[in-house]
Amino acid sequence: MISRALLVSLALVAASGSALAADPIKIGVPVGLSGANSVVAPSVVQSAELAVDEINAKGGVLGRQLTLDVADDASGAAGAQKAFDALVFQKKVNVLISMETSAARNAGLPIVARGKTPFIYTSFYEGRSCSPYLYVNAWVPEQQVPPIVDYFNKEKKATKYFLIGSDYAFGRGMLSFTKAYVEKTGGKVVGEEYLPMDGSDWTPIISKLKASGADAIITSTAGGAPNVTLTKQLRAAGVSLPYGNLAVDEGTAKSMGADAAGIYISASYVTGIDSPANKKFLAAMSKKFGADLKTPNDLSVPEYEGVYAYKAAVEKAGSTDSQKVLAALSEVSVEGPRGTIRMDKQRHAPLTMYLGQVQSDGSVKVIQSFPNVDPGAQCPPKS
Amino acid sequence: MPEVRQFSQLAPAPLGLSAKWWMVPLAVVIVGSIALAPLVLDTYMVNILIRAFFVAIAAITVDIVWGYCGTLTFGQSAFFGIGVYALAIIFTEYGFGSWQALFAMGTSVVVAAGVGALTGWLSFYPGSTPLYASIVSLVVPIVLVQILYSGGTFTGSSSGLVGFETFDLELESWFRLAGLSLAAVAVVALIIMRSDTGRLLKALRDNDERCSYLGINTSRYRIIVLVLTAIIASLAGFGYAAFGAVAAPENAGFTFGTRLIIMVALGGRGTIIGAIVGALSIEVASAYLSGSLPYVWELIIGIALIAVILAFPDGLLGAVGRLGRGILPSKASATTQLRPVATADTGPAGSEVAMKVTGLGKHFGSLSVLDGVTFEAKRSELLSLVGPNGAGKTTLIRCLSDGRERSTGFVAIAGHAIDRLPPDRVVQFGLGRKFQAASVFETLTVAECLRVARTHRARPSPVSTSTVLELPAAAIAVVERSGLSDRLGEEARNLSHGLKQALELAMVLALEPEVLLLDEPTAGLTRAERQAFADILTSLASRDRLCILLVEHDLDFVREISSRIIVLHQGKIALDGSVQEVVDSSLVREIYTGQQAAACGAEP
Amino acid sequence: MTPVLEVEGLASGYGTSEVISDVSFTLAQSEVLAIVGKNGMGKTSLLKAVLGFLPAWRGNIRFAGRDVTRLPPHLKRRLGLVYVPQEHALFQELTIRDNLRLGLLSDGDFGAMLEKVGHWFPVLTQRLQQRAGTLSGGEQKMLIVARALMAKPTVLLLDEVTEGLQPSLVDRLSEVLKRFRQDNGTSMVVVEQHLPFVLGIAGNYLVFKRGEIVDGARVDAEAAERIEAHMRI
Amino acid sequence: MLTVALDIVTTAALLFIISSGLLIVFGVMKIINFAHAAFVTVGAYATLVGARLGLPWILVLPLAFVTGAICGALTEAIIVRWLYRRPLDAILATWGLGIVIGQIVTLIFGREVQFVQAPITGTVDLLGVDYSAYRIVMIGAAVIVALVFTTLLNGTRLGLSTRAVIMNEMLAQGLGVDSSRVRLITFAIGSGLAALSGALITPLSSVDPNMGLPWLISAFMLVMVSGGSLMTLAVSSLMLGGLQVIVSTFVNPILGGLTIAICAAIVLRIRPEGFARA
Repeated sequence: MISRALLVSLALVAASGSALAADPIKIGVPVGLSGANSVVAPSVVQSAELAVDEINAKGGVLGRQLTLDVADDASGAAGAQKAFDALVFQKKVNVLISMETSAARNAGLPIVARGKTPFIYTSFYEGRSCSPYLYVNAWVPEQQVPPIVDYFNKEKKATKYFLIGSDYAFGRGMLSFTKAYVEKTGGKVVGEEYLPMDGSDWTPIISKLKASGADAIITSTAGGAPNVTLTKQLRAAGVSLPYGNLAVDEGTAKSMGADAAGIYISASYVTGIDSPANKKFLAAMSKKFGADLKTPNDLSVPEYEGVYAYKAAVEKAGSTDSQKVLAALSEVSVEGPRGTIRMDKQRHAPLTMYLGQVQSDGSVKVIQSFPNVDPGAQCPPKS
Repeated sequence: MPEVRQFSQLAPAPLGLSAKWWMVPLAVVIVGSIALAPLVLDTYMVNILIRAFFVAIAAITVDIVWGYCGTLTFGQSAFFGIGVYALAIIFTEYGFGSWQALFAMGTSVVVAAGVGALTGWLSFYPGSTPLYASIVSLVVPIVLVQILYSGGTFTGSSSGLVGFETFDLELESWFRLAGLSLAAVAVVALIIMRSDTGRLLKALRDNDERCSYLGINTSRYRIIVLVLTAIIASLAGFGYAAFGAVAAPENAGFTFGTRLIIMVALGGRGTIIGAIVGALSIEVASAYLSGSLPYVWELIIGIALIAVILAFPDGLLGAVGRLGRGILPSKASATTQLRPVATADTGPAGSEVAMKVTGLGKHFGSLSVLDGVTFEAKRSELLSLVGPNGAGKTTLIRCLSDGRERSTGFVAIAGHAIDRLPPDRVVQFGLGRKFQAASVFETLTVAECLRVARTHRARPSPVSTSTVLELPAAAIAVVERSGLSDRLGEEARNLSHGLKQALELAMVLALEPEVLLLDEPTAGLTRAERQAFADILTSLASRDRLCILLVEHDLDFVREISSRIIVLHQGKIALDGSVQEVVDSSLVREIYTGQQAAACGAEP
Repeated sequence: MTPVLEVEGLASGYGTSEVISDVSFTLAQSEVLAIVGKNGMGKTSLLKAVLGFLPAWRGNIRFAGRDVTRLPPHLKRRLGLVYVPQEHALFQELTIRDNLRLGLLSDGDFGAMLEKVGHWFPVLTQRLQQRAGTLSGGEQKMLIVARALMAKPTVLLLDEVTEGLQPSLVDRLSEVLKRFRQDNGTSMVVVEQHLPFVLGIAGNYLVFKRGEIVDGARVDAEAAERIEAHMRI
Repeated sequence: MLTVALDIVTTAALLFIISSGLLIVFGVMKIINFAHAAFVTVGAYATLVGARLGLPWILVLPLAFVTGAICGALTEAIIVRWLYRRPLDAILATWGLGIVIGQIVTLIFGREVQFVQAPITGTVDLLGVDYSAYRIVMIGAAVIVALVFTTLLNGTRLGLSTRAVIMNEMLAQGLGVDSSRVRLITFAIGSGLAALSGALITPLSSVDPNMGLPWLISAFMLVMVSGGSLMTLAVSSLMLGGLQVIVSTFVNPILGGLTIAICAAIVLRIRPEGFARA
């Protein structure tokens, strides 16, 4: 204990001397190395590493180098509390930039508040998360759902929708918005069914779907297993309706192979985006990681841009002081693979959305793009 | 003023005495370190420990239910979760404030108690198995978590609840609050578990059947324990959420339940300290390790669990303890005084007919083990039940002592029809049953075993260990006669077979029964022990006017002591008469030396 | 020639209680040894100790010169030491056929043995598919004995086979056993209370009392009385 | 309506296949193997490897079975053997083993979801309802599993010895049956069966380190309720599985997910021997 005490006091000394240009700016990345998110987490970490390397190579921020502290949040609240504690209070990071489950994000928020640390959240989510310390540069339902529904309405003449989801916040959040939007655009929801997150037998739901006479499906399951089991079982049951999947990322779709063919996805990023920034980014990624490269996706690219957003904010603020940085974050904008991102809408960002369809070879073909879709009001006045 | 006999222990109790003085400084040290620690530790460690303290409280409840009462429970996490969500939901719905806080705490207690009672009712009933109790405890958290998931914004579903305002305390204060409540729970738990009540719980774990044949309603005790631990666990959860300001489904889940078990298993089940050590070390270690190497950490946990279960079933602390005991002299409980109680005058009181059996039958499907057994037994009668193997002797004993056993017929003990009542009720009519294989409480001392036997006469104290043990004269006689009186502080498992038999008899006599059922009490006893037994039984019949029904193979023994013999053959009474009649009966000779008895069905 | 079975100072028991104290006896090729004594005297425990169901606390057991004291029961059986228990000696739920099959180590020469069983106890082979539990007490004993004999034992340990049998059956049983012994030179240990049977089949007897051998001799004219004396209530 | 019927039968079939291994182990040694889920996972990954090696489906299944059987044999010899007198501890130890296997699988194959192409795809038309062909096949698979093990149990020497050990271990030993060997084999077969079921569900489910877990509780409950015989297991799979489908279809799937657990607990409370001898 005594020795720890010493260490602590030393650490404090170091902290107080943080004016020294020498010592680095610490970026904390709490992410689901284990649990539900562990599939996508590696790609997130990779893009964070690339961003940090690029920035450091160009002399860092305000002459200070950036360092990454990655911690596992086990994709859940309990793990997140530990991870955030470790990063905020032990590692004393200057900022948190990460993609996480809603549970983990929520669990982190009070700790972030206690530690007065900026938190850039880079994962799409069900929306309505509002904290002065939280910035979001990924999409919310208002941005993702309309492209699919509009397309189904127009091109597929769909009027009867069947919604399937995992019974958790994201699943229910997305589908309740979808339902509202479908009805708003004159369609009808003929069924809305949920399975527990660890559920793997969708049989009764699929039978209901087939009985419902729906002419389009929109699903929002937990990423990974449930997504796969549902898709496989839909295919096994010979369901061939227009199928919009709000929760499948490009990488998963790719590895699902034939089963995923024909699925419609709506994302703010697909590897097929034809822009210099994206080409440069992809090249840099494959150069840096070679064979170990995890396909960049809608969850990893925002992480990359998040780091740059922080860089911009710190430079604008001229320091790493939390309050100043938080103020700056809504004013700076980033030129990234997804285009120009500025988190100026109640700490959320307008995004260009892409409607894609999974091809039989697993690649995603962009069918239509919707520039600067507005996130809408994410911070409703507290009643 | 009844006379008081004082028995000195094998090992005088230096530790027993010393226990007093080192308690005080220890308490000072603990409280002191809890108070000072947050000044020394870094913020991170403090955060980790605060959560660990609350988890440790939950672990203690698991330890009590599993380690002490013997029910492997996966369900305590559910009660923890109830506390977490009671706070989170109420603060989210009604905001933070003193009445909300009280309301939340009340809710968590009430709900936890309710769910606990329901779980208990499901898990524990006459004839329920430990495995079944585990199954139920498994279902509870699973159901709860599904409810939370589908609860929408009310429960926050998978994202849990967050952002509600809660107690705004300094980190240090949180640390002290959590630390002291853990210490408090631990101390209370230790006191209760070391008290006479705690011993009773151990007795339930060691030998549930023996308990119910001592007139103890084991299910009721188990349910009470479950409800109390549920409440404690829910309050731990309440504190956990109050500090973390987050409610998440994991806090209530089955996985957390197993994690609690692992903590207790590693630390040492049946030792409160073990639970704390296990909980704190796992929580802290995981905080440092799981972040950097999540999978390897899980791997370590798994391997550790297997290793501990195989190598040290009673956990690391238990292993250390065993080592310790090797070095130190065995701790002896405070000296116990035996004091005879003024037993109800057994004179004219009570009907002369102590046991009445009519047309008793026991059938398994088509095969009937007992058929039309009818007899009466009076007080002071020493009735022996003999017959070749498989004649149904032990089955008969079971049917007399457990109302649910017999298929047909009527049984009355001391004038009370036993209907379909379970043993613990039948015993209260004045029946005592001694099993064939000595059935005592292996991990309890002799004195403790006897005290448990007195439960229904003298309620055990939840805080203290009484040093005086009141027993009926008959029981004391057995204790002295057998030499148990010199080994009152000895754990029953260390006794010889003969002494165990004597102890069980003494325990049964402590019930002050009117009817005494004995199943082959002399099997495997030395000649001397058998002689002693014979004398004890005869004096019980003559002096204490007990009605004794004895199942015995050893016919010499039977002839020696019986006042009357019933010969059972192929489930029917072949003969019921005096020792002479039986000895002279050719029928019995035939039954015993083999030939099929032509008239075996004959009723006397 | 060396005896088939030698038991030397064997002691054993349950938990802390010793029920067999320093028992010694030997069994010669094709000898039949009766162990008599009243119930609850540890006769059955003795057999269990010999077979290894009870651990030997002291002493040792030699089978055909080989030390088998620590050999587990199933290996003793494979050496030819076959046990006919007194209680729960049948698989009530299994058919007569399966019960018999379990008498052999493999189904190889089951057919051939079945014929032999047919000779010994025709009643069994007529009802092969019937569940053993449905047989009468007497028939069950026959099945048990038949199963034991199918194993072509070197030493047969019989625990109270005659218990509760009609005289006629007892005679049949003793006939079969005698014949089998003549044909195969099997040695037998019969734990018994049934005098006529003992006298009829045994060459020597031991009287067992509270875990010890208290008497023993050749089965001759006086044997009957001396045994009776021990058996009397 | 016919669809619901089909759902019930196919669900029951799946449950039966997955529970049978657990049942066989429980039947013989009265031990609950909480590593069962892990063995299911092992089977699925064996399938994955087999598929990657380009083995035909007909060879993949035995591969999965053997892999599981080997794991089972090791488990029995190293862990379970010492715990027959401590059934509750056996649950804990096997749970620990489940964690270990899960992590090892993760370390080897990574955490991400893997994919195995289904051998049979598409639907078949049954009386006007087109229904997942593979699920129909599962019915057959269940029947085969049932038949194979009934014949193994009733037709073979090993089965005879096994039944003997179940009914009266001591007598069996006296007749030369090596009961510890029987136990080892049984545990191996039970685990192999778990792995086989893992292989069989891959076309319907994802392959990931925790894929077995969701099935564990249901399997556990079904085994408890059916008390030890394959026959009653089939019955309880049909009854509880059917109930699950009905609740999922007409009430809601979340409640459906809980049906088996809750019903089993209640059935056992009312009737401790479950559906056995019912």
